[in-house]
Amino acid sequence: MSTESTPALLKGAAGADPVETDGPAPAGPSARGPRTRSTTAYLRYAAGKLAGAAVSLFAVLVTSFFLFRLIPGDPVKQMTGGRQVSTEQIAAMRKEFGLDLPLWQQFTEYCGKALTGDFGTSYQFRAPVMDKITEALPATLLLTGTAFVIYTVIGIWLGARSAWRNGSAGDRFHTAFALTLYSVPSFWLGLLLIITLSVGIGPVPGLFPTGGMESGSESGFAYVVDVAHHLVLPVVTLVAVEYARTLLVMRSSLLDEMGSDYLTTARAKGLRDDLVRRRHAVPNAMLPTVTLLFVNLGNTVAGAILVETVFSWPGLGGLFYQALSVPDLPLVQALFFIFAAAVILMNTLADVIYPLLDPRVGR
Amino acid sequence: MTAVKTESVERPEAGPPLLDVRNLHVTYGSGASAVPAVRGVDLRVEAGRKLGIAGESGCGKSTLALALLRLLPASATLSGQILLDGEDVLTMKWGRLRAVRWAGASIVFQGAMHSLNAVHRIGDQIAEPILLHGRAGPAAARTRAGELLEQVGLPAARADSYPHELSGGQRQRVMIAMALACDPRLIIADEPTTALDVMIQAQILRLIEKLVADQDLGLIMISHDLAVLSDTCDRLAVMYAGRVVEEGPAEQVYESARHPYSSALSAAFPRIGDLSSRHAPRGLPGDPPDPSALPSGCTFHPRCPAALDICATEDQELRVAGPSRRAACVLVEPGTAAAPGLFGGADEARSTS
Amino acid sequence: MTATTDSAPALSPRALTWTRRRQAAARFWQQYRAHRAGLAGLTVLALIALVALAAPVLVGKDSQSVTEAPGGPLEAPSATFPLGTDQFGRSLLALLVWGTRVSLTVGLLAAFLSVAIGTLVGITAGHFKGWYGNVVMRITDWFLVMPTLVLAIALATVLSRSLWTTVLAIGVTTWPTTARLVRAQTLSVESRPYIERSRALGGGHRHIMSRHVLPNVMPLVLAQTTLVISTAILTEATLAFLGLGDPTVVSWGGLLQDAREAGAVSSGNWWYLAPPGLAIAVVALAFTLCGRTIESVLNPKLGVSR
Amino acid sequence: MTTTPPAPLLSAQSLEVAFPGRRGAATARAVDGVDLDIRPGEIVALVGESGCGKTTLARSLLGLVPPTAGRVTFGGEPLDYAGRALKAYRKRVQLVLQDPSGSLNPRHTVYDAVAEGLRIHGYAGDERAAVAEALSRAGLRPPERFFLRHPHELSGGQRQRVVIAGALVLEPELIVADEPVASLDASVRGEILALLLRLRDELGLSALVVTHDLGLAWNIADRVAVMYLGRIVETGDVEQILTAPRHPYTQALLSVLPEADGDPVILTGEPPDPSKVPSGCRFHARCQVLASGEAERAGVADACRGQDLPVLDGGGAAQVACHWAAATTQAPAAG
Repeated sequence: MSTESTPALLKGAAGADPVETDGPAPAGPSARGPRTRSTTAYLRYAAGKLAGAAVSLFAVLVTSFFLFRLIPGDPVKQMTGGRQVSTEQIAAMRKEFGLDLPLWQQFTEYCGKALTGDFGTSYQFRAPVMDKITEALPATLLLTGTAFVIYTVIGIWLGARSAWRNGSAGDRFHTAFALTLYSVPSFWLGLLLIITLSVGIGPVPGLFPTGGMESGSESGFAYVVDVAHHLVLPVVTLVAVEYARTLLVMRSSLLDEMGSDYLTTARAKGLRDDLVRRRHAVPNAMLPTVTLLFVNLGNTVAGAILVETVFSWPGLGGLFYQALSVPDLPLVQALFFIFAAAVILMNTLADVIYPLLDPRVGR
Repeated sequence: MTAVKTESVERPEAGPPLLDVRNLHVTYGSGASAVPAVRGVDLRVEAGRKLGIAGESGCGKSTLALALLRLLPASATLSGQILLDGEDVLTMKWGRLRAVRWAGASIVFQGAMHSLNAVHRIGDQIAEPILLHGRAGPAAARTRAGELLEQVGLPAARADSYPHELSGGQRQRVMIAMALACDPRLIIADEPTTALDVMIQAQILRLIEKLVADQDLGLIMISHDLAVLSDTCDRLAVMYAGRVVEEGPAEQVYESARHPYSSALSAAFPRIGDLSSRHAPRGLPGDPPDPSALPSGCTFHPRCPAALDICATEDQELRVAGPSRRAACVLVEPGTAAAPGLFGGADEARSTS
Repeated sequence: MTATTDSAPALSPRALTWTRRRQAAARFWQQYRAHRAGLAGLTVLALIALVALAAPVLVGKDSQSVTEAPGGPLEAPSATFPLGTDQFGRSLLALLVWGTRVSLTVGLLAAFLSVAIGTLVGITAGHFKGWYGNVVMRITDWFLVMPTLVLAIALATVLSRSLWTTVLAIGVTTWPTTARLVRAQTLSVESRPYIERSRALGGGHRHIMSRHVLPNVMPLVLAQTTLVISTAILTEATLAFLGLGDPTVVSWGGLLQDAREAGAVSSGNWWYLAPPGLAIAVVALAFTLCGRTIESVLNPKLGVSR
Repeated sequence: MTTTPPAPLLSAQSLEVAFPGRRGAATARAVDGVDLDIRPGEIVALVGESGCGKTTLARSLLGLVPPTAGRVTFGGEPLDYAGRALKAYRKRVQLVLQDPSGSLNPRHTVYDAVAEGLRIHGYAGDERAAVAEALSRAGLRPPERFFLRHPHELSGGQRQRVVIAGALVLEPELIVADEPVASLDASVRGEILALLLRLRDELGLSALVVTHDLGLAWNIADRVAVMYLGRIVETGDVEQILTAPRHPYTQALLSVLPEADGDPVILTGEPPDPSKVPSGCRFHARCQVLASGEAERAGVADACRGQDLPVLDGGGAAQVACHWAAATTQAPAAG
């Protein structure tokens, strides 16, 4: 979805190419101060980015509060699930969840508590929202983290190979294959995998569990193996639908570099072809890709909602799906905030780290 | 296509010349869409001599530069001979070719901004070929990189800079330092001063001249600027549509060209103070030909102010046009006086349109 | 260099414009045809569009009805029902054909909405670089960090269940990508000398945006549209799968949800599950292929990026 | 050519353009006090190295960059930066840029490119005839053959002719050409320059040609102004300035030309930085006359280092902004 992830930084660098013959001179070597000055410039830049992230986080907090108030229906009625309850009981519940207060007061309270990490009490589970989230977080991190590492490695490796052999049969195959998987709905792929590999078709027995994260009876090393066993299908699903993006970006940024003069210089120096690629082309092409990686990581957390739902994975995504159907406002709000915060955090991290990787920018 | 043999012209030294290019052809693509970029070029450079190659866009001069070390893309086919120290570059094995690159001959590319890798420090980029060709260990290579930087007039401390932290002139100096890294005997400078200011250009040219003289290197300098080449080089070859159309001592080619094209090109660079060029810019009608659609006969004939009927049909080969001079024009008879006054005064032939 | 454009000497400016457009279109098609993947995508799309248009004729209006279902529940594929039946006994093939309409409609409308907003925002933000551009890009960035799917789910939850909600939810959440792309392209166009020439000729904001920027971002926008369509189709299926689609219409995502609820997974009824997902993938892939081809034809330098 | 100077057509008076520095860097004074007149039918060459402010000066004369101080007058009227007046001004003054491939929209045909000005200014007459006329004036004949071509189907020289035709179609009084031939092949340059000269002769068009190339100034200009670090340091008739330069900077520029006689004076150091204009004479840090001690002998070395020079007036007379030149020659130099 957000394949266009190159930060403004990059564009600035490209735009600042001193093509103009005249006008305000590009900061020449004489203008470049000692390292201390460039360090302060970088710190100022990073501080700016962090401040921007803080503003974004606050905006998300506001959105998370108001957006879900628009859901039609009374949450308390939903909670009681149609049972007969007295008006007193309803009033008591309203008071319990702070729904008796005017909206703006609910809002300030929400914001104040959110700052301390308190997102209220879940309607559904009658437990602190944060407890539910910390319970589910490890599962999500395990799933997305594993998938992220695998699709990043595959994507970059295949992307670089494809670009270097641009137009070859291998390139065409990998691009076509990646595009096809990219077009497949992740939940459908998950369901198919469950049918073929967990349920089993005809004589083929199920190889993997249909869902969940553990069988519940193991401990020690066996537990690790059990979790890994449960992990295989969800990870395969996530990797299959996600690696295409990394591959395509890596491929196109390496293609951009391939006509570059500095590669001719490297060849003229007598470098072997694979050294030209490894030492010169790939490091340059990696720069835009690195940014994408961070953005991917942020997005995968939210993107795992479907996979977690399909595989009954006890993570944040599954929790979100459950909470939505109630709707369990405090939980939905908090999860929405966390999903968005993950993206913001990763984007900011990419912005802050980028200048450290690319000597042309920021320092 | 048989080109005139180079043997007869001059040969003061006994050994083979540093570089001897014989009947070099370069064609991009193949079949119906083949584009001839270089069409039979003979060149030779002796150690310590400087050869200038002049020409305009599309004349094949940059292709020629890259062809000398077989750096052209795979779509290019080469034929002929490129004898570097007597060894043919075109028939070398890959390993041998890589060993010859930079150590036998190195290149100073045009537009140094893009020819340097933006994410590596310049010291590392200079040291890279030294390490690669096994000339020194890592520490010694770094020291050598610093020395080379000082040799081209930059402080050794600059080795820690990145290319974007340098000005255009400084980057070109880095390119030169890099070209010297493996003590090659031949340096190919492809438009080394294009896009630089006149003052910086003068600095860089001075530097190149000094280094070439000090180390007795051979130099091939490629440029569109005939005036600069005539000032810097010993001999000059003027290229047009993939061929050398005139060749000879630099000063003579610039001052009294025998080929109408060189003559026009030289007139396009006005001498300040020369009243005949005051308020009278000189040029040629038309444009340099597209290599994929070359005119018949002499490729220059559509733009030639002195063209005869025969020029449209008959290809002209290089012929002797004076002592150690050659030109490819039907009007050139061996021994005739120089320049048939084609561009003497204001004339009306130039205003086309 | 030698073009065959020597025109008859007496054409009016308007006629000249049309001649030029015809030539451009012909040239475009000429180059498009050379890309096999793009051609395949286009063929698939044409077929599917035909199916969607002819759905009433092909399978009949009543095939969606639960009460007048022709078969028994969850039948396996047979001659009568080539893809079997659902839990109500309706022909899955017929439902699949009907679903085409929803997927295409939602995909096209949502993509159109998204790209229209994105292009407008992108061009103006790139052209007016002052406070307007800054504010607009801040808003865009803020939308961009919202996890698209989560926001779309939230919107679909908040609003009443209908096709229009789905269109709106997708359109509103996917435009920032287009806006960023278009803005970047606008900035690059605006830095070209011909913009300065146009300004020096006296061209105002409107002139520059409509005569120079827009024609130069159109190829990108066109390619982006087809890519957004495929995203939109996927997102529509996702929302329907999560039960957030319009419950009154049959869509591919909805079929998958039905299949899951009917226990198709645990009973291994792959014929219920496979076809709708395959249909989604094929359509999404076809649009992606067309988009990439358009991109590489109209902007060869951009190459097949993405 | 400058016997009784007629009123200038375009005139800059004490013009200054400054760009605020990025990220706390010092302000760049790109144009730092310039007087410059261009009279009807005159071709003036503005010469200098990159970063000297010549392009910024040209842009601000066209109203593309607003001046920080000073003013621009056209036909005696101060330039009005309000929308409509500026638009009317831009009909009378045209810009020709260095890179003809970049200054044509790749998606517009030649016809569209040339007609653009007419459309912007709501031309009421026969658009087609006007476009054809401009194209043939610019040397593209027969014009109909070029109407439907796109820029990529033309050669560099032809593109520049299209740009010039696009300027001519509005029948301007002045053309500002920024490095008009710098990106063209040497053999093609002459034809384009000859075209500019012919337009002056036939239409009485004035031109300001911004260039780094002194040979170009010799080829076509009547008057030359040499710019260094935001100021004009020497100006006057081309023959006089280029054959007998008095400013050390002009002397150095001429001496490094390949065909120049005598030893080249190669200035050391990097091109000047407009965000750090030195005090005194702005050239003193690189001045070969000061460095060789000649200025000391003439007794002006202290002035060179500490005393700013007045702005040269924009008229036609030969002037030089140099303490040493003023002290060593009898000619009535400015200051």
